Amino acid sequence: MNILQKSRAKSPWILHYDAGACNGCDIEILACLTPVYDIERFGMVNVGNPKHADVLLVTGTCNKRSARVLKNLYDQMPDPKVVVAVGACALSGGIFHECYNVLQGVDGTVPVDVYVPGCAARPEAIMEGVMMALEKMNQR
Amino acid sequence: MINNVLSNLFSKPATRDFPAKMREIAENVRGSVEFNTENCVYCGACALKCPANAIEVDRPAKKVTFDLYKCVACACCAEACRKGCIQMAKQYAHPSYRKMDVVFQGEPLLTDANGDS
Amino acid sequence: MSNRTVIPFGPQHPVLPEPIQLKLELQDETVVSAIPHIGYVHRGIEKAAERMEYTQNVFLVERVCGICSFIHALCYCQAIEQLQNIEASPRAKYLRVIWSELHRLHSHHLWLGLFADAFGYESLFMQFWRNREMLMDIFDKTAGSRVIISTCAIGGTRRDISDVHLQEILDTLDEVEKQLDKTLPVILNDYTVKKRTVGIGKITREQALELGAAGPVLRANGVAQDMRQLGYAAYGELGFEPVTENDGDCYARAKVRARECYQSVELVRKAIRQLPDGEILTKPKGRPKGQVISRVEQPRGELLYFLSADGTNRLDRLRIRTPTFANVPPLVAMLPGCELADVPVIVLSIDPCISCTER
Amino acid sequence: MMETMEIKPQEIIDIPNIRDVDVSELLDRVKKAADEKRRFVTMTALDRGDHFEVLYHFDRDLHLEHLRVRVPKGQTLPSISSVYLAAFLVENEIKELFGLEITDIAIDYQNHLYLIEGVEPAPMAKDKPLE
Amino acid sequence: MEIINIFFVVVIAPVIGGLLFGLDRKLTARLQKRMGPPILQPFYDLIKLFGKGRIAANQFQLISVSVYIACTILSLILLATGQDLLVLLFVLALGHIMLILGGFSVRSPYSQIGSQREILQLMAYEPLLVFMVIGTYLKTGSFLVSNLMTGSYKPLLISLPAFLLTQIIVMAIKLHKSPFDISASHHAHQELVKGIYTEFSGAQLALIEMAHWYELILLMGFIALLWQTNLIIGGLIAFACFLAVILLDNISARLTWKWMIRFAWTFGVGISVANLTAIYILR
Amino acid sequence: MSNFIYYVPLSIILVALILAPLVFAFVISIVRSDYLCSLIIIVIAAVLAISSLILFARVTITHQIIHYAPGLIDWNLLVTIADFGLMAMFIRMGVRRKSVLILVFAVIQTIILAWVEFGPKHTEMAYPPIFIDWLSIVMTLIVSIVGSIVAIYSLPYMREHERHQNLTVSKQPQFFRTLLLFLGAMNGMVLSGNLLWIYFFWEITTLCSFCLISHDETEESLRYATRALWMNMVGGVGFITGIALIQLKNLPMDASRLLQLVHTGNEAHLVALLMLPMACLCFAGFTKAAQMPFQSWLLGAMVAPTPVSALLHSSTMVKAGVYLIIRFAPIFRHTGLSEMVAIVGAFSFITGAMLAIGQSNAKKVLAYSTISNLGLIIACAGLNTPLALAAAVMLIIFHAVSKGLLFMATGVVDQSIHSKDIEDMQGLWASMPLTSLIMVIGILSMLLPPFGVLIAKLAAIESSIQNPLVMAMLVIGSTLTVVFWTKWMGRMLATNPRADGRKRESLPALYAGTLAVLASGAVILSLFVKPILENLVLPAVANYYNVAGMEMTPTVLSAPWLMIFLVIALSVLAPTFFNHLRSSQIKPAYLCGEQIASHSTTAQFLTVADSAAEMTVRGYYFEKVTDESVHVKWVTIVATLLIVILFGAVYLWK
Repeated sequence: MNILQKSRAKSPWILHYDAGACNGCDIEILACLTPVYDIERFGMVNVGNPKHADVLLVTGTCNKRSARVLKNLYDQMPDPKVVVAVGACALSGGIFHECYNVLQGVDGTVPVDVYVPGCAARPEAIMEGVMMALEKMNQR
Repeated sequence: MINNVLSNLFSKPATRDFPAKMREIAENVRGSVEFNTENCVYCGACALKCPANAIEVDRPAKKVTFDLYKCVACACCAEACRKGCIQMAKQYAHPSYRKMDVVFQGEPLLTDANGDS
Repeated sequence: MSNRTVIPFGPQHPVLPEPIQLKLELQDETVVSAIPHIGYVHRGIEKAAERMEYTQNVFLVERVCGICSFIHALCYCQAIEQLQNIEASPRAKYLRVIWSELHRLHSHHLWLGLFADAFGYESLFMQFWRNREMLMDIFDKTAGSRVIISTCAIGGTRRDISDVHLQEILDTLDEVEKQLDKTLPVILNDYTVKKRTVGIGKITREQALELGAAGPVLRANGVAQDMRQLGYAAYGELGFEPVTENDGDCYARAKVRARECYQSVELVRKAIRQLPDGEILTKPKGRPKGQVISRVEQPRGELLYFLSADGTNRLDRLRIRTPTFANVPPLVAMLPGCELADVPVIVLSIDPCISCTER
Repeated sequence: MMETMEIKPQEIIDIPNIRDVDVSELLDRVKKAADEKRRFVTMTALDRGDHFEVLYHFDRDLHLEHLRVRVPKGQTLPSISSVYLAAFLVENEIKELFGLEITDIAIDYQNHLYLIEGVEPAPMAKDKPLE
Repeated sequence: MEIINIFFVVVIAPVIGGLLFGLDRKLTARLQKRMGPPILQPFYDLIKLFGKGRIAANQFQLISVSVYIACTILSLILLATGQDLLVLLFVLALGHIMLILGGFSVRSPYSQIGSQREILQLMAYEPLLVFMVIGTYLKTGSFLVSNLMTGSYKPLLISLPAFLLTQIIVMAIKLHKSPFDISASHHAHQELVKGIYTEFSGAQLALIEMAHWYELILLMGFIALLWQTNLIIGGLIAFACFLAVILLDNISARLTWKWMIRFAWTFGVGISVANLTAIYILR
Repeated sequence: MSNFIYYVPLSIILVALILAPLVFAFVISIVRSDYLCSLIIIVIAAVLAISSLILFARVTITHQIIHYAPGLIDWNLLVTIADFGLMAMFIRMGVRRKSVLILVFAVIQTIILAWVEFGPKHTEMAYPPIFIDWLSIVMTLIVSIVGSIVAIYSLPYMREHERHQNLTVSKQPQFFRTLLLFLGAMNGMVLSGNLLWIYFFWEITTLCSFCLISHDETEESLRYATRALWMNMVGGVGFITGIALIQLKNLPMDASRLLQLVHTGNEAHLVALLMLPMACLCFAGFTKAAQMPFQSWLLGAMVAPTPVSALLHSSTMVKAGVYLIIRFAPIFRHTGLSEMVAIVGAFSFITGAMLAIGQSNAKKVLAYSTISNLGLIIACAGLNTPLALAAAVMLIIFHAVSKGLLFMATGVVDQSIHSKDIEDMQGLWASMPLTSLIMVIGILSMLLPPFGVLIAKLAAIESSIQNPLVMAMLVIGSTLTVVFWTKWMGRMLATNPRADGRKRESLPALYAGTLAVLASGAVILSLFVKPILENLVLPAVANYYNVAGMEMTPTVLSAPWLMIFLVIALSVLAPTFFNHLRSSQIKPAYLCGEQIASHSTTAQFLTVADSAAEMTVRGYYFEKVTDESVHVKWVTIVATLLIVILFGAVYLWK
C-alpha cells in the first residue's frame, strides 16, 4: 500500500444525502460523529459538500425527485469516489418498496459500492461499511 | 461551558473502541434474521406477516428466499413461525459489496440479486 | 438587474439533516422571502397503508419518522383500538408512557444538539449527543433496537420491561438529569447562545394560533396546549401540566424543550413507580370499522391520525397530520426579516421532521 | 388537568362534532371559525368514487370540530388559504394527490408539491392501482 | 543565514503548522470527550487531496490558489529574513484577496457569500494587525523585523500588552474559529456549507490547507515578536495563544458578521488605540 | 541623445506644451473633417508626450530649476486681459444658467482681481513667470502623457457616444477643442511660477471642466455642470483672496521666491504672515480636489461622457488642487495649518472610502475612490515631511495612471453592456476577457502590492506615525478601501463554467492601444518604483525642503520589491500557462444538488414547483449602514467644521 492509498484509507470525507429516509438511518449516521462512536478517529469528516467528498453515504428510499439531486451530487464529486447505501430503504426500498413514489433502491440512480443493511442500520454497521468502501476504492 | 470542556479534557473519552472491541450486545436485540430450515414446513406464515415482503416461500419447491436488503428487522416472522425456525440473531447484518439473497432449499446458499451466484 | 440575491438553501445542505429546499431571496444578508420546496422524501405512505393489512400498518407508520417511531405507532394503535373497541391493559398503558417519554427525551436531546450545531456550537452538540447515547442504550436493551423500537402493538405492547431494566432506566435517568443540569444552563445562559437565539424567529401568539402552529412552537407563545392533556395511555393518571414560555422566539422554543426534558424524566420515574402488574397485550377481536381521529403529542407537537375503515382487513383511508406539517406555515412567517445566518437556527427551532411532513 | 377522553363505543362509528356544509357556504363557515379563534388543524380528503369528501378539522381548547364538504368529481373547491394561510400546504397536497382542483391557493405549487414531471398524477385516487 | 532561514520557513514551517492543526483537532476532540483523529491527520488529508481528481469551475481558481499560497510563503519569508512588517502584511493581504477572488469567481451562492464575508473578516482583523505593527514601530523606530531583533529593546509585550489580546482575536478570525467562523468553518456545519472554500477541491484545496499551515506559523511568529528578546518564550506565548483560540472555539457559538465587525472595531481597535496612545503619552 | 535634448530650445518646448494645445484647440473648432480632427489630436498628443519627456530629461539630468521669461510680447498684460475676459465669461454663464451663486462668486472674484491688478499695492516679481522644478515636471508628464492618452481614447469613444445620441450636428469639435484647451491650461498652470498666472490657468480649467461636464447638454448635465462651476468658483474666490492677502502684506508673488523664504530661515516672520494666504490657497485646493464637503461637484461630473471623467479624475482638474497644496507645502510646515490640512485630507480619505462601499455605480465608486485618494495625497502634504511628500507625489503619478485606466475601461464596458452598474458586470471575465483583465490590473494596482499606489500608501502610513489621529484614519481608511475594490473585482470574475471555451473579444484598435499602454504603464512603473523613488523623487523632495537627505529612512523601500514582484508574477503565470483545465474537469457550481444541466451559461436551480430559478448573488452594499444620503449630511457638516477649524488654527496655533 503506497502512501497515497494509505492516506485515502485514513482520510475519508463523507457526504451524506438523505434521499427519502425516515430519519432513522440519518440519526445513526449523525450518531457516528458523536463522542461514543467518533468516526473522526478514522479521519472521517462529514463535509457536506460533494466537491470535497470521497464517500457518498445515501440513506432512504430515493424517490424520483431525490434521485435527480442524488445524481447531481454524485456527478460533482471528484474521483476517486465510492457510494455507500445505508439501510433497507436505500438498498431496496425496504418496507416502502411498493409505494408509488419510490424507486427500489438507490443503485438504479448511482453505482453503489457497499450495501449496509438494517432498519435502521447501526452505527457500527455504517462504520464497517465505510471502511469496506475505502478498501474497494484502493483496490480500483 | 469552560468547566465542562475542561473536565472533558481531563477525563477519559467516551468513545467506544470499535472495531477493536465489540460492544456487548444486549439480550433480545433484533439484530438480523436467522433461518434454521431443519424444522421448516414451508407454511408461509412468515412471508404473510412480513410487512416488507422480504420473504418468499415456494411451498412446492420447498424453497425460502429471504431478501436481507428488504428486511426491516421487525421480528414479525420470528413471532409468526410456530416451528421456531426463525430467530433474531444478536449480531447486526454486515455490509456487503453485492446485494445477495439468502435462499434456503435444503442448504442455505447465497445468490446475487440478479440470480447469478 | 434585480437587486435581490436568490439562492437555494437545500435540499442537500450540511445544516439540514433532511432534504428540504428553501428558496431564499435576500437583500444583502437579510431574508426577504423564503418559500419551502419539499417532496424529496415523499414516499406515499398513506396510499401504502390502504394496501397493507391494518396489523402490518403498525410497522409502516413507525417508519413515517424514525425519531419518534414509537409515538406514531402508539397513535395508530390507539385509533385501531378505538375502532375495534378494545382497551390496552393498564400495564401496557404505563409501558407506553415510559417509551413515549423516553422517545421524547431522546428526541429533545437530538434536537438540542442539532440546534447547537445550527449556530455552530460544536462542543455543545457533542455533549447532548453523548448524553443521548445513554437513552439509545436503554432502547437497545429494552426494545432490542436503537431507533425503530417496534414495541407498540394493537391492544398493548409487544414487549415487557423487566424489573432489572426498570432499575437501569431509573439509574440512567439520574445520570441524564445530572448531565442536563450541567449542560442546559450553558445553552440557556451562554452569552453567545443568547446572542444567536433571543429575539430571533419571533412570532406572536396570535400568529402562532392563526398559522396553526403545534407543539413547542405553540407552547413557546404561551398557549398551553399539549395532547397529553387528553389523558391518553396513562397520562390521565400521572398528572400532567404543559410547559409554556411567552416570548415566541427561538430562545423560548429551546427553553420549552429544555424544560420538557426534565418533565419527561419525571413522568418516566412516576410511571415506573406506579407501573401495575398484569398482561401487556389485549387480544383484538373482529375488524376495525368506522371513522376515528386519534391525537397524541409527539416531541414536535400534536400528531393526528384520521382512520376510516370499512370492516375488511385493510383500511379505507389513513390520514396522518404530523406536527412539522403544521409548523411549516409558521416557519414561512418567521423567516422574512432575519439574517441569512439565522436561517438554520430558525429552521431548526421548529424541530423540522421532513419525513413526517411528506410521509 | 383536562378530563380524560371517554371512549364510548357508540360514538366512534362516525367522528363526533361533524357538520356538513355546502361548497358555496364553505368560505363563510371557515371565516366564522376563524373569527371564533379556532385553530386550523388540517384537512382530510377521501375519495368516495363519484365524489370527494373533504374534512376540515379545527381545534378549540383541545376539542376537535369538523366541517365536511362533498365535491363531485370534476368540480372545483375554493381554497381557504385566504382565511387560514396554514391551509396552503395541505390544499396543495390534496390537489396534487387526489386530483381535486382547488382554486386560488395562496402559494400554488402547480401540482408539483411532491411529485415531479412525468409521474402518474393523482396517485391517491381510488381508481389508481395500490402499488 | 538568510538561506537557512528561508529553507526553514519553506520546508519546516508547514510541518510544524500541520502538526499544530493535528493537535488542534485532537485537542478539540478531547475537549468534546472524544478520541479524535491521529495527530498526523492533516497530513493524510493533504496527501489524499493531492491525489484527488481535479475538478474546478474555471481557470481563475487555479491562479487564485497559486497566488494565495505564494504570497503566504512569501510573507513568511519576509518575516524570517527580517523585512518590513508593513510590507509583509500587505503581501499577505494580496494573497488573501486573491483567494477571495477565487471564491468570487464561481457562480455559487455559498462561495460568493463566503467571499463577501471573508472581505468583512479581512476588514475586521487588518487594522488590528497594522496597529500592532505601528506599536512595534513606536517602540523601535522601524518597521524592520531585523531591527527589532538586533536592537536592545525590552520585550515588546511589556509596553504593548493589548496586542496580545488583539492577536488572539486576529488568530481566531484567521483560523475561522468560533465565534468568528463566519465565512467558513472547520466543520462544514453552517449556513454557507464550507463558505469561501466550497468550490475548491482536490489539489487546490490541499494548497489552501497548506497555506493555512504557513499562515498559522506566520501568526504565531507575529505573536512571538512580542517577546523578541527570547524567541523560545515568544514561541511559548504564541502556543498559549493558539491553545486559547482552541478553547474559545469550544466554548462559544458562531456569531454574526455584524457582531464581529462591531467587536473588532470597538474592542479590538479600542484597546489597540488605547495602548498606542499610552505609548505616545509616556514617551 | 542628451545633446539632442539641449538642441531643442526651451521656448519651443514651452510652446509645444502650453500654446500648441491652445492654438490647435481653435483649429479643431474650425476643421470640419473627422479624419483631420483625429490626426490633429494624435499629433498633438505625440507632441505633448515627447516635449514633456524632453523637459523631464533636461531638468532631471541637469538637476536644475528653470526660471524662464517668455519674450516677444508682454505676456503679463495678456494674462491680465484674458483674466478679465474669463471673468466676463463666468458672469455671462451665471446669467445664462440663472445661477445666483455663480454670479455672486464671479463678481467677488472680479472685484478682488481688479483690486490686485489695479489697486494701490503692487508687488514686483523676483523671478520670471515660468518656473520649472521637479514637481512641475512630474505634473507635466502626467498631464501630457496620461491626458494625451485619454484624448486619443476619446476619439472612438465620442464617435460611439454620438452615434448613440443620434445627433444631427456633431459636437465633437467643441469637445476636442475644450479637451486640448484643458491640457494646455494644465500645463500652463504647473509650469508657471507667478501666482497670478497660476490663478489664470486655474480659472481656465474651471471653465473647461464646466464645458466638458455640460457637453451633452441634457437637463441633468447642465445642472451638475452648474454645480461644478459654482463650487470651483468658491475655490477661485479663495485663491484670489489668498493672492490679495499676499499683496496686501507686500509678500512676494511668485512660488519660487515664496519657497525660498523657508529655505533661508531668517525670514520666519514673513512665513508667519503667509499662513492666512496659504490657508486660502489650501482651501482653493480642497475645492478643486473635491475634498469633503466639496465632493458633490465631482460626483455630479459623472454625467459627462466617460473620457471627461477619466481626464478630470486622473491627470487634470483634481490634480490641480493637490498640486497647489503640494506646491506650497514646505511653507506651512510645522504649523497648525499643516496639521489641519492632514486631518482634512485624512477625513476625506476615510469617508470617501466609506461612501464608496455603498455604491454600485462603477463611476460613482471610482469618483469616491478619487476623493479618497486625493484625501490621502492631501493628508501626505499636511504631514509635510519629505517622505510624506514623496509618497504624495508617487500617489499622484500612480493614481493618475490607474484611475485613468479604470475610467477608460469602464467606458468601454459601458458602451458594450450599456450599464455602469457593478452588479451588471457580473461575469464580465467571460464575455470581455481583455477589458476585464485590464480592469482587474487597474484595480489591483490601486490596492495591493507590489503596485505603486500601495507602496506610496505604506510610505504615507510610515510618515504619519508621529501624528496618531491621522495614522488611525489612514489605517482604517485603507481597510475600507479593500472592501469595495475586492467586491468589484469579484463581480467581474464571477463566471460560469463554459463548455464552448473562452470568447474572443475584439476591441477597436484605439481602445485596445490606449488601455494597453496605461495598463502596462501601471505595471512597469510599479516595477521601477524603488529606483524612481530613490533616485528621482526623494532627492528632489529633500531639496524641496532644503534638508540634507531624508529625515527618516523609509523602511518600506528596503523591502525586496523585485523579488516580491517576481514571486507574484510567477505564481500568476504558472497556472495560466502550464496548468490548463480540460473541459471534463470543469464542473458546475454547487447549488445544493439542484443545479440544472452541467454546462449552462446561467446558474439555474430547480426550486418551488420544480420550476427553474436563476441563482443570483448580489454584492453587499450595506444600504442601511452606508446610506449615502444620511452619511453625506454629517460628512458635510464635519468637513465644514474642519475647514472652519483650519482657519481658526491659522490664528490660534501657529
